[in-house]
Amino acid sequence: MQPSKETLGWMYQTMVTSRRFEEIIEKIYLEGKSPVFNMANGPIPGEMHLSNGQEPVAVGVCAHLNPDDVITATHRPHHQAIAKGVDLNKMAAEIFGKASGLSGGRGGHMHIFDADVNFACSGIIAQGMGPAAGAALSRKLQGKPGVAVAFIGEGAANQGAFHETMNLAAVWKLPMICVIEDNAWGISVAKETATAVKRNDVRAAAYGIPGHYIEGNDPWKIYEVAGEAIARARAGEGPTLIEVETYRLAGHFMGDAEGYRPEGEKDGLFAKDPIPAMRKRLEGEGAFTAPELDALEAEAAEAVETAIRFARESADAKPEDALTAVFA
Amino acid sequence: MQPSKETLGWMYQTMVTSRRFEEIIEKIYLEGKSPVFNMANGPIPGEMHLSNGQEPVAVGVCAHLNPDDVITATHRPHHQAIAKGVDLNKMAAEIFGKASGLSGGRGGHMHIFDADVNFACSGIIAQGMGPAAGAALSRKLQGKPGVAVAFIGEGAANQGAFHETMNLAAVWKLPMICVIEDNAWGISVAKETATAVKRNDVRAAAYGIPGHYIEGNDPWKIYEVAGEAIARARAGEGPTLIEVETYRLAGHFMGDAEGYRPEGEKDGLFAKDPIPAMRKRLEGEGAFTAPELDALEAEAAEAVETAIRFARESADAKPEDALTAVFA
Amino acid sequence: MENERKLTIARAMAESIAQEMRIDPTVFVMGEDIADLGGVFGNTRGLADEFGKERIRDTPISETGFIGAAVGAAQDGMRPVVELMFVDFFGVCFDAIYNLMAKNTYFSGGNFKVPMVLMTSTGGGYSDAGQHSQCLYGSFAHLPGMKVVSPSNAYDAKGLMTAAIRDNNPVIYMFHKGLQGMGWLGTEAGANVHVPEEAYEVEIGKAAIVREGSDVTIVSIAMGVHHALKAAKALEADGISAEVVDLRSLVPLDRETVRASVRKTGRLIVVDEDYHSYGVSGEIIATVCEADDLTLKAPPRRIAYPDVPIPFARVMEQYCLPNAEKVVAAAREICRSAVTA
Amino acid sequence: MENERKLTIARAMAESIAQEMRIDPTVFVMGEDIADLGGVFGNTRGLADEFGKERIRDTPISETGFIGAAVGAAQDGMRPVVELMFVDFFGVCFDAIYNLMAKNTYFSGGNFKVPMVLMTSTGGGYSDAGQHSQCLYGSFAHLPGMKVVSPSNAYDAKGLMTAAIRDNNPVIYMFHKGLQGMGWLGTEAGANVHVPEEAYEVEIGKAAIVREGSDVTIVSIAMGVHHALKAAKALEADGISAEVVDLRSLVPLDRETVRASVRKTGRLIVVDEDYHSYGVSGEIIATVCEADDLTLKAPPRRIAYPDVPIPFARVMEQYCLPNAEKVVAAAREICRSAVTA
Ligand SMILES: Cc1ncc(C[n+]2csc(CCOP(=O)(O)OP(=O)(O)O)c2C)c(N)n1
Ligand SMILES: Cc1ncc(C[n+]2csc(CCOP(=O)(O)OP(=O)(O)O)c2C)c(N)n1
Ligand SMILES: [Mg+2]
Ligand SMILES: [Mg+2]
Repeated sequence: MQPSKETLGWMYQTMVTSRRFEEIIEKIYLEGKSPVFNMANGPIPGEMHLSNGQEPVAVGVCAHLNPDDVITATHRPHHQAIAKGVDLNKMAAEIFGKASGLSGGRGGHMHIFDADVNFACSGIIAQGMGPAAGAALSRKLQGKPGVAVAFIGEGAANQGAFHETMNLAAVWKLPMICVIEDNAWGISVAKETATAVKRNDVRAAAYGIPGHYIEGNDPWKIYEVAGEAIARARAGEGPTLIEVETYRLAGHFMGDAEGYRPEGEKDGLFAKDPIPAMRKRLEGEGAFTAPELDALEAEAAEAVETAIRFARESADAKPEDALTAVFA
Repeated sequence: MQPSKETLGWMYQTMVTSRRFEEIIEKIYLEGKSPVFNMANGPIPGEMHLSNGQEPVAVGVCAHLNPDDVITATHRPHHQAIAKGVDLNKMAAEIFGKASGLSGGRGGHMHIFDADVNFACSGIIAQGMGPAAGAALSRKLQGKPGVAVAFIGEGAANQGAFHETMNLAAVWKLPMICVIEDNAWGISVAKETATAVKRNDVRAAAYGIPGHYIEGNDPWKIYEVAGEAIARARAGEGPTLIEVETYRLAGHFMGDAEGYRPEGEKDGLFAKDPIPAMRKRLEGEGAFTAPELDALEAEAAEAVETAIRFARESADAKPEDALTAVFA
Repeated sequence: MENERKLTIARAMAESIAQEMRIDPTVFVMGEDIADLGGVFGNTRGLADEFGKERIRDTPISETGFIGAAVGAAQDGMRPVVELMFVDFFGVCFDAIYNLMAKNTYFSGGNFKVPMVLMTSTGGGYSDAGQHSQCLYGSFAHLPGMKVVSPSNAYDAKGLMTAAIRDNNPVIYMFHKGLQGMGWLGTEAGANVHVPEEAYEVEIGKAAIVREGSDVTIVSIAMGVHHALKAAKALEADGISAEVVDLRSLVPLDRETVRASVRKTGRLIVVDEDYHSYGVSGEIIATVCEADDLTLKAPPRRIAYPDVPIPFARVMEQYCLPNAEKVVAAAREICRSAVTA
Repeated sequence: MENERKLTIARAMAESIAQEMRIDPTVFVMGEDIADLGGVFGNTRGLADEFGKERIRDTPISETGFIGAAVGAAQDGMRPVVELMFVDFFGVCFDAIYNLMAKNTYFSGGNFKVPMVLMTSTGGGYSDAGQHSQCLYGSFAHLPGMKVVSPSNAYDAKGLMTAAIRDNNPVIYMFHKGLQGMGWLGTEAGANVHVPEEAYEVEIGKAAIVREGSDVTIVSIAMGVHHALKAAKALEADGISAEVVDLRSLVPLDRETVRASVRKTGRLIVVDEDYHSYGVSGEIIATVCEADDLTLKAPPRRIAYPDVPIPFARVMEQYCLPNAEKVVAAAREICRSAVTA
């Protein structure tokens, strides 16, 4: 399964949108936080987990999804949200804590929820697993189409929720896919000190389902493997476990000094930045011309700017609205 | 690895002790509970989970353990407790809720704790796993000998605690063994409707450790496989996962009508009762004479009677002692 | 009564679920041993026969997995009714309950609804020891985003279940084992009352005055209501008139009904089978004492489970549990002034 | 002061752990990101350098696994100090905490001891939203078998940690992020106080009067103590003399110190960053009101976190949080009689 030119263009552009979005968020996040870095200050307070470098996973998987399909994401959700088609303006506004945000400012960056495209998050490790299985079960019970994808990190694969949900999805043959973004780190803890196996795809054997490991953060391969898994799920053949080697180009969250990284690791990662790599291949294979790619990038940048402007200009959440929307 | 005659005799006798113990408990449990069965009544109130049929697992494993080694057991702990050498008198008294019981009546049948032989329980499914790993870690950190064995049911292997702990034990190379008693049922739910794989030994692959499945509830095979795993753990080579096919000859708990069992299943199981089967083989192979085995059985029966007498004759727990022993 | 149709709470719960399942295809049930076995506590008995095992779905022993799944299904348009067999097991799955189920509506600014019922058994008294006998009312009621109800009788059991299934929010439905009407758990006869055949709702968040009185207000929930009613009867002989308030819901809490009663009687006793400290009893006392327009004639009293794990031995457990005698003693003590007056 | 050695709470905690580890080889530390990173909140900084990564042990993200393991290690003669990074995560591992750690001593009739410390961060105020900002004091304090402490300053932080490690029972050690003295979380200057170099214990279960006063008692814990102290200062100008009680321990709860203070002042305000209902504030109010020998001059008041999940947006969160102004307003209202008198 190879992506069409249109799909490749969408994949590249979406990766760029995510990257530009986070680059701007990164800058604005630091506003008001100097000379002393205090998370509580500035237009974007709180924790900020960037997904720079992990964009290929989001686009390779979401290229196969439509708004009816379901995603559950984590504390690091921007790339997945953008690839799933979450409203960029409202998402930006949410991250700024504005009344016009997806949740009116109640959720913030770790709780991106967009019912229109069936996108939900949890900041608790691996806790998107159960809800993804449940959405898949709901489709099965209702005889409605749609698959559910749970994105988690490689660290999350050591949580009980991962195990319970994979077994549930397998024994009930649910249209669900678990995609593990293996960025080699869970905050400061390296995969090999936390996980008893080198690659989590071997854990598929514990559930009698297919498992795949994808090396090299490669958008084409991710597209292919995810496509097969999603087609399998849509055909009623049950869940698949996919782990993807990817790179966390930023710290765990902003403010992370990354003292735990072996020297030089970061430089090596920057050299493998998937966005220039994809551009190079697209141009090299002659699929796209440089001006075509420039145009896609320019559109992406504009969409991001519009979103940020929307967020900046929106009214603050009303303090007393904190007391509303607890119950539907 | 083949058991010596002495070991075989101990194994057989211990199985008989456990069976006789539960047969008497079963009878006494029903005292005061007729004509209307009400759990709260009689000399032994509360839930009662019998292990009849599962004795081979306990003796095959515990034959390799000494009092310093650690066991964590479940809601169905009698056979394991007896095989581990828990004080039979105090255990009986505990089940009767007497002041002379292991815990002075605070724990009852689901909470058998004997520090002298490092035996502990939890009535919460799979929650003995973590403590077993911790005891193993303690030995490793202190440079002290000893292994820890967590016994769980096949239903428990779908709990998060199972997964988290197996990974932990593997990544830290702990001297721990997880023994799964596969009696095919978790209360009324059959293994195949709850577990995505036929045999849990394949789940060892998820932790990069050895996994074994033992068919036929066979004391000799259990002895052999457990012996290797325990030797491996003692040698510092890390954990092993063992699943044993076994049979629950009783209901899940007393009072269970077992309407969920396919017709005839119970009869087939009774025909495979491991105690007559072992006796037959011991005699058949000429390892023991009938009088030798009779003597072992008589000793077992006597120990059980002594224990039950001790329990019956002991003083009740004092009501107000309920308020003590919360803190050490 | 001629047309009386006395049901147990277990049957009343099952009847409500069945009626809702007949009219609403999005309602389904998940949990351990709920299909062939009909639920360890009988509250799903018969449902698998009528609705089949797709909609009455036995689960693996994976509470985090299937309660999390219920959240996802509820967000996707279903109305799951899920069973956590004993409330004591909440520790293996509480994140799915309190961080997902209870908060996703808020996190999404109301864009995701989580209409689900989590039913779970509570209570001791039959020597099931410290991991199978707790009430934990306070543990659930303390955390925002979920409604919490617990019936004391079959009429409320059916009406609260119907209201809970129809509610667009997550509802924790706690049923006390001692009230289920399962013979093997003992039976509190007062729980088995007339239950209309047709579907009806009991409003969540509304307490009931189940007995009127003028000298002392006894506030409780579930099993405690029966202790209170028995105590009230015994107190009559002493000339003490006790009013009994059955909270029925802990969240939302009907503070006004409690305060109105105490305004009338001037005295308060709370009966709570949950642990003494930092729970229901403290909250009810505070609710009354912080009211500006309320003066107590005597200090409030609470009969709660002491702050110790629940022991196995019958004599120990019974020593710790609330009962009518303890309520009577407390009432006599704080009503002394009333009686001498 | 000449010999003042002001430490942050983070450093005071690490110092206590290091001192105990030097004298007791059974003490070790487990948790996520506690070794190379020194703990997300700095309270294990430097320990891996001194003690190595066997005794300062990074774990997988497997809270049920490693907290359960701590229980097993504690029962086997070790004294684990374990970190649950945010208290909000308790839902993924609470069974190991409340059904094993807290109960195994009781279940075993005292034959197993479980000497372990579970340290966990609490509190919001820096826009970390609803899964990373809670206090949950009531959730832990409600359940029997574990001691629960939370320091408001570095002196208590060190002394409580030392006492907790030496205790033969499980202790939940809750540290408020806003008091840690980590710049990136903001810094409450009042928390950084003189800390003696040598090891010492602060008794678990003993509250402290951190400011004497005669008109109103303000009871709180951790961050709330600083709100209370600021309020007390502001109230001076109004001629209102506030006494501030720092509970320090929730379990055991020093009810007598609270009651003695309110006996003197006749008025009570509880400041609690945990949720309003069924928690600490209700328990403290009940503790005071149920005392036979105590008459209040005004109804008690509580400044607690409302019963809603914690929102992300700064203006929303700050609106909900307790602060000195809210305490001042409550004190003015209930002390009106005192001031006019
Ligand atoms: C249950 C739970 N434990 C711990 C945390 C704290 N935490 C947040 S992110 C993180 C690391 C996650 O690692 P991984 O799953 O690999 O995702 P990544 O951050 O690399 O994207 C941890 C430990 C949490 N949020 N939830
Ligand atoms: C976390 C948890 N969920 C559910 C239960 C209720 N329960 C007790 S025993 C049991 C079945 C256990 O099956 P298995 O692990 O196979 O052990 P067996 O009873 O067959 O020995 C269940 C579901 C429990 N004790 N703990
Ligand atoms: Mg990672
Ligand atoms: Mg079983």
